[in-house]
Amino acid sequence: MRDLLVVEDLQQVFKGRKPIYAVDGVSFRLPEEPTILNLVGESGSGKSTIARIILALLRPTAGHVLYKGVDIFTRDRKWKRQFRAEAQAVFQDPYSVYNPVYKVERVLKLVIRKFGLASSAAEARQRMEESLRAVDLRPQEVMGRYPHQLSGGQRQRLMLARVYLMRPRLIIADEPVSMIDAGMRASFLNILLDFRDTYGISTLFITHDLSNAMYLGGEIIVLYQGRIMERGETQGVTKAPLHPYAQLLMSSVPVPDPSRRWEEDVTGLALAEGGPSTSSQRQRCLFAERCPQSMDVCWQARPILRIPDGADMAARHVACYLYQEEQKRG
Amino acid sequence: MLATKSKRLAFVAAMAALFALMACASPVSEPIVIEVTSTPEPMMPAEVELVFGDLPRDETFIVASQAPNNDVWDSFNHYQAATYNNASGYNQLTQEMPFLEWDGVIYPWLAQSWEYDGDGTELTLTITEGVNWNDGMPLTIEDWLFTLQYNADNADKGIAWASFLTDIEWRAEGSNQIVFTLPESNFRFHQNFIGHIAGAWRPVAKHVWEGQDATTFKNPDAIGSGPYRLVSANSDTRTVIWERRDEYWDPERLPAPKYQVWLKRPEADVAVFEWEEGAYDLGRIPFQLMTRMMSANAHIKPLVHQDPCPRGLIFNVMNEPLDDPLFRRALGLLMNRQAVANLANVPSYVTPVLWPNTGEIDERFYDAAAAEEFEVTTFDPEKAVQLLDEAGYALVDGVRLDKSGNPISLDAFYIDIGDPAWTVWSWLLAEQAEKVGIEVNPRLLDIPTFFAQGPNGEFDILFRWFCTRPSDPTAMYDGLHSKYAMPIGERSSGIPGRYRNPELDAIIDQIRTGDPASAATQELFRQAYRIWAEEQPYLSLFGENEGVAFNTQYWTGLEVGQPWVHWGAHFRQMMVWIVPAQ
Amino acid sequence: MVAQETETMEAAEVSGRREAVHYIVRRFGIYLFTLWAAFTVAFFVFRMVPGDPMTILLGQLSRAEGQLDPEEAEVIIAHYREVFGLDEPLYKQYVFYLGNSIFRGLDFGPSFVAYPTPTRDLIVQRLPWTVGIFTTSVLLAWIAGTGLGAVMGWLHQRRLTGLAVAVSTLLQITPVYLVALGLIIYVGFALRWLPPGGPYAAHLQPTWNWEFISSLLRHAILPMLSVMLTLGAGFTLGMRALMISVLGEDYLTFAKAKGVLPLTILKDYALRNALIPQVTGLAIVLGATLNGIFIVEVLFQLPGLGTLFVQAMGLRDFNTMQGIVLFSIFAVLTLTLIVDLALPLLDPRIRKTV
Amino acid sequence: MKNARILIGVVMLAVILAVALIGPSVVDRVLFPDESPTSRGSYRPYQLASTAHPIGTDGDGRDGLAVFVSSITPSLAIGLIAGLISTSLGVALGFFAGYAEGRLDTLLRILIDMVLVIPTLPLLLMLAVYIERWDLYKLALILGLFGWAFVARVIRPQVQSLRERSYVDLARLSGENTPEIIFLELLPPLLPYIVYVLSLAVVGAMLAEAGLQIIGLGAGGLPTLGFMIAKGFREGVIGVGLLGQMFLPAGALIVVFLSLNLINTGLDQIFNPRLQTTIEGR
Repeated sequence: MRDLLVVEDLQQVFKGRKPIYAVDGVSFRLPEEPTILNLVGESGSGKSTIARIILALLRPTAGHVLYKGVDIFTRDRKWKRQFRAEAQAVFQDPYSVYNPVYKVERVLKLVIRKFGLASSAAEARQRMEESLRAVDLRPQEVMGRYPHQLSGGQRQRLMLARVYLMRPRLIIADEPVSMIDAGMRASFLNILLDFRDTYGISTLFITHDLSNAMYLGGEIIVLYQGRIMERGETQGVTKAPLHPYAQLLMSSVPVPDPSRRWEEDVTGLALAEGGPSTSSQRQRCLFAERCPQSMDVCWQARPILRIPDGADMAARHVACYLYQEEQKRG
Repeated sequence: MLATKSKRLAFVAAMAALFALMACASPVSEPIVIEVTSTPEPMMPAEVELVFGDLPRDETFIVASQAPNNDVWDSFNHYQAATYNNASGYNQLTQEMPFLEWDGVIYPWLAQSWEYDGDGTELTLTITEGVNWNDGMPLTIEDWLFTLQYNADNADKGIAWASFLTDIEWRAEGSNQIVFTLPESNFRFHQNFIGHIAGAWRPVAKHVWEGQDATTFKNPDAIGSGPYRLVSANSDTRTVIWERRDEYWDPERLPAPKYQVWLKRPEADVAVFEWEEGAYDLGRIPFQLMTRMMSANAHIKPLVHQDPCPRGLIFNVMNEPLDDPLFRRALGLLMNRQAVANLANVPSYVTPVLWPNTGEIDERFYDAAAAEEFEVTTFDPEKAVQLLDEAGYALVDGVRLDKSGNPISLDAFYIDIGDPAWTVWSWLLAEQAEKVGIEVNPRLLDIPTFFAQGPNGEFDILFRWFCTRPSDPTAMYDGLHSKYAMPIGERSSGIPGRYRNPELDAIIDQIRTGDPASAATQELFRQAYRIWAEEQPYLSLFGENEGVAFNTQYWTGLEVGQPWVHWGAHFRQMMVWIVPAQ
Repeated sequence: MVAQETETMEAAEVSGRREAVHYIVRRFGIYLFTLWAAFTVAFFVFRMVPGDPMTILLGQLSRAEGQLDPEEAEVIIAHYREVFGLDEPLYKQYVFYLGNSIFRGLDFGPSFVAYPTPTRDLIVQRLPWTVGIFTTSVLLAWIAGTGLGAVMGWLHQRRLTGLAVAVSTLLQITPVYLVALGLIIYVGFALRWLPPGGPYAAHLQPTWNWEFISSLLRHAILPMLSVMLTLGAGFTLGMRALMISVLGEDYLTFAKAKGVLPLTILKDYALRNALIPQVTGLAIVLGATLNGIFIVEVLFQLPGLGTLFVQAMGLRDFNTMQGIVLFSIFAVLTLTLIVDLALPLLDPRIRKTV
Repeated sequence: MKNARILIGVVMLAVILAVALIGPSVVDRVLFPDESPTSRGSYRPYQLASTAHPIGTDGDGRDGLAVFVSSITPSLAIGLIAGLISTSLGVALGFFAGYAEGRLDTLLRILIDMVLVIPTLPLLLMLAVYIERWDLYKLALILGLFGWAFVARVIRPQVQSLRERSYVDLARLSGENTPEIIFLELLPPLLPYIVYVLSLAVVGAMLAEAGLQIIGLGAGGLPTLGFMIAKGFREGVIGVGLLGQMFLPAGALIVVFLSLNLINTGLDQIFNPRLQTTIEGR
């Protein structure tokens, strides 16, 4: 079966006085059928960088991103145009996503024009109104307004309207609900679920807020300092996290309620700038210094992401020596 | 928070310290102040240090001079071309050779006379005896011989009065004569070092200059022969104070002022008020301001004299159509000289020659018939049109074309020294030229650019002053010699119009060594004048009057009509006439 | 947005000292590079000007001395071309000049405006005048402007403040040379309260007595006033605007609501936050101020670098011109460097952004 | 309040423009119907003010008032052309630097800082000499070439902060290419600011031109207000008593600067109150 999106050994190093490993060897795939994949991690874990790479806004230092089997950084313009039409984004800040000099519906008009979504002005208008209604916005309340005249929730839903209009195959939603009111969140997330079920749109949902991921379900990937710590069914991972880091994360989430906000940095230990800055220093478990169960081996080699030993959790992967019997014994 | 606060304090303190440091380092600069300390043996008792403010006004003569940019206030070295000594008084208050002025009269000074032998190969110079330096030491023939040798030794160092000694031998005869032996007959040898309008060759004191580098020695005490000695020089205020020395060797010509103060006043506007208060006794100031000063202070009167250097235009004959004498004459006819002369600060006059004269043209060198025939001073646009038409410069659609069919366009360069006549000529010419279909672009250049582009021939028309020796217009023709017609872009040391004329070359070669007093040489001059008038490689425009202001409140004695120009080195001669007002 | 800021703060915390060293080294490297580049640009640019000192010299000689013998003229020119190194190819002149400047204690060669005084001596002699006026007037203007601006910002609703703002605006937009001309004409000529030009009375010698000092001060008032008026007006308006914007910030409203005394607010909150941009502003105006001071020097006939530069320009005295340009670049660059390095001390937030 | 500023500024500017545009022909036709008052040598130089010559005649024998009114247009033209040149250059470079990343940006920033720090006066003086055959456009070009660094320096951070906004990413996702992003997304929000910078550049150029003239090394003979002031100062018109020939041009310059400043601050307050502090700090 062909995968929709394949991310292979992605690496992104920002060069500087001190190199920053934003993304360090991340691989995952999204299947052909509509799914939701949650990307969770604290700030600095590289999740936004992954989003930008997948959207072809940023070229990775190493690794590949294949969309329907084709490298997204191809030179084929026609293909790229098609890719733009099929992979879309919803960004975190619903204000800065609008150019302040234009009226808000420009974001809709632009894609209609660029991707030829309507053959006449009337059709364009009709499609715009339709998409607005699809995300519970009343066209007359939104059209002709400037961004600062709308509420945060309205602006973010307008983004969804844009996505609706385009009917992409894939949405990369980068912290889409972190800056809108708690009350609006659930309805926003519902729209995403609805997109999946009704239109077959897959979502790569990026958040630092586990409660959102729990609400959405699907699969989850836990990132730490640019590396995947644990991966599996959201249900299973959140209920019984294996990796000490995942456990730390889960312990700080009281109840899976999207209307409550997960306090940021409960761990109080978020590390910025991707931790150690040379590749030799990074040949170990990066969580080791914070890990209550760390062993000598954690400091010596990098644990690989694999199915935990002695567990019958087939879909679960974890990068931790605790679940690698031979290491534990040795 | 505490840490940040202390850092902030540290920063503020550091900035404050920095500024304080800079402020402390800079209250007053250390100006170049020369206090003459070496007291020579036979001098008067040690003086109290004098400053300008303590000088009795009625015993002090104050000169407000103007100086070019290289005004040097701590170096009194007249060898150095780069050192301009006119503003400090050094050139005026120390002395030179016998003096031959434009009226032909010889004024003996440090030397008495010169004499050529019959064939012009030997010159005997008689020097004045009993002269002393302004530090009291005697000036003897030893100093003269030292000076000659010193000049010759430094000939390659670009010092003044050096190159004329090439291939020349000299010896002393007794205690007051020097005999020069010349390699070939030359009746003009003396003019190289005696006959300048200003800046003639002068001796230097052996006891001061011996062993000194002629290019860098500053002669800090301003030792020379003259009736004054240096008291102080201040580079900040550009003020030099001199004191009269009563043991001067020529008591008959001892000037009256006990002190002289020379200072530079760059901005005329500022000076006006000081003039009105009687701060200065003599100085150059624009005539328009002088009028105002005179109405405010009745003691101030203008001394007007002719500037010895008439003004004229040079045509670059390398550029078409300026290579055509007819075209050049047509331009001359378009030039309203009288209008320009009228605009000058002090009413000036139109002159048909380009050498110094005393108002009356020196007929010995001048061909009146040629001037008449070729209309060298006439303003006649109609005649100009006629000449242009005849010469084949067609007028098409109001534009006159040169012989290759291109519209004629000429750049006319000038500099602005604050005298309207120097700038307005080009505009008046442009106006007239436009009427006959020729484009003339007046272009104001700054002085350095002017001096660079002129000699390099990068111009069409150039405004310039013309200076030559008194009673001898050789230089006016010499500069037209073909040997100075360098390609454009190379510096020409003659008149930079690139003029070539074998006929004139032959005449010039004869004039150069001939005695200007002889009838044969004068005939050659008249021939040269005729060629010039017909060809007009340069145009004579006007001779200018110059005004200096003289404050008669404390000193009088200077009059209009005295033979000297009232500024620069001529002041040396005028000084003796100055008498106290009461 | 929130996340980003947290990142930044954390980063600054972690990499602290090493970052600072890196920053200083890097900033110093840029400083040296800029200095060199400016030096090179200045060198070649000045050599491209038409006219060279020698022809000017000849022009002067032929005016002052009447006709100059052409052969003698050639010798004179050849000599000075050698003295000033003008007969060498340009690149050799450059290498020589660069070498001399660095390794022989800023030996810029002989000057032509005051031959044979070396350019370095000449600059050193003129420097105190420029530096004196520059530092004093900039500093006074900055202090007065900042203070006045703070008060005007604090009391920005008063009617009198409106008038003061109008006057400051007028002064700020008036070019320094017009202010200088106005002062020369009105105070110097019409009222005759103060001398309209010159460093001190011409009859004085620099000695530390009262007569000299008072004369010096009297002569310094107008030039410094013209710089201070324009510059100070700029600082005043800048500080006022900063104050108003700082006063509008939420935390100040909060502080007021908490009942903190107005003066404490002024001192502890508003002033402190407005001062940093004001210091940056100081760094930015340095270069422009130097230009202004050069003009003021010329107008007031002060024997500083500006006057010297105009003199040197009039003679195409390359050595002196370059020396002055280099010095002023050096001064402005160094002051900017100092301000840049010092700013992070004032405000750690800047450390990351610079 | 804001509108009052703009109003006063516009009125002042309009008066100056009217004098500049209509003045010469009025002076020519009304005061001197039979003569050409700006032709050199027309009258006796340095005549004091009279009914025939309201502010006297200048040193070249021209009518002072006629010279004054005909000097305004060249001054304004120089300011405007130079301002446009430096603003467009500066905006282009500021955009380039702001949009470029990594080394190129660092290099451009160093370049901008360097140019900004070199005292322009000496270089301007030098160029004033270097240029052959001065005309208004050349002078404007030179002044324009010197003003870009300031513009680039203030534009660059603005561009940088704008391009960090998500809407630039969104525009790219919506299929816009780089030119479209620059011209449709980044430029429009900055336009009011660019206009503001432009007027600063205009004033800067006029100021520099007059300054050059006043220390005596300006463009030879170009009839600008600065030249009139400089010539008057050199020739001592105050001493002669021709005050009008000094105060009129100086006053005109100040009025132009003041009116532009008023319009500027007025516009600025309307469009972008936050930006004001960054500019005024200069």
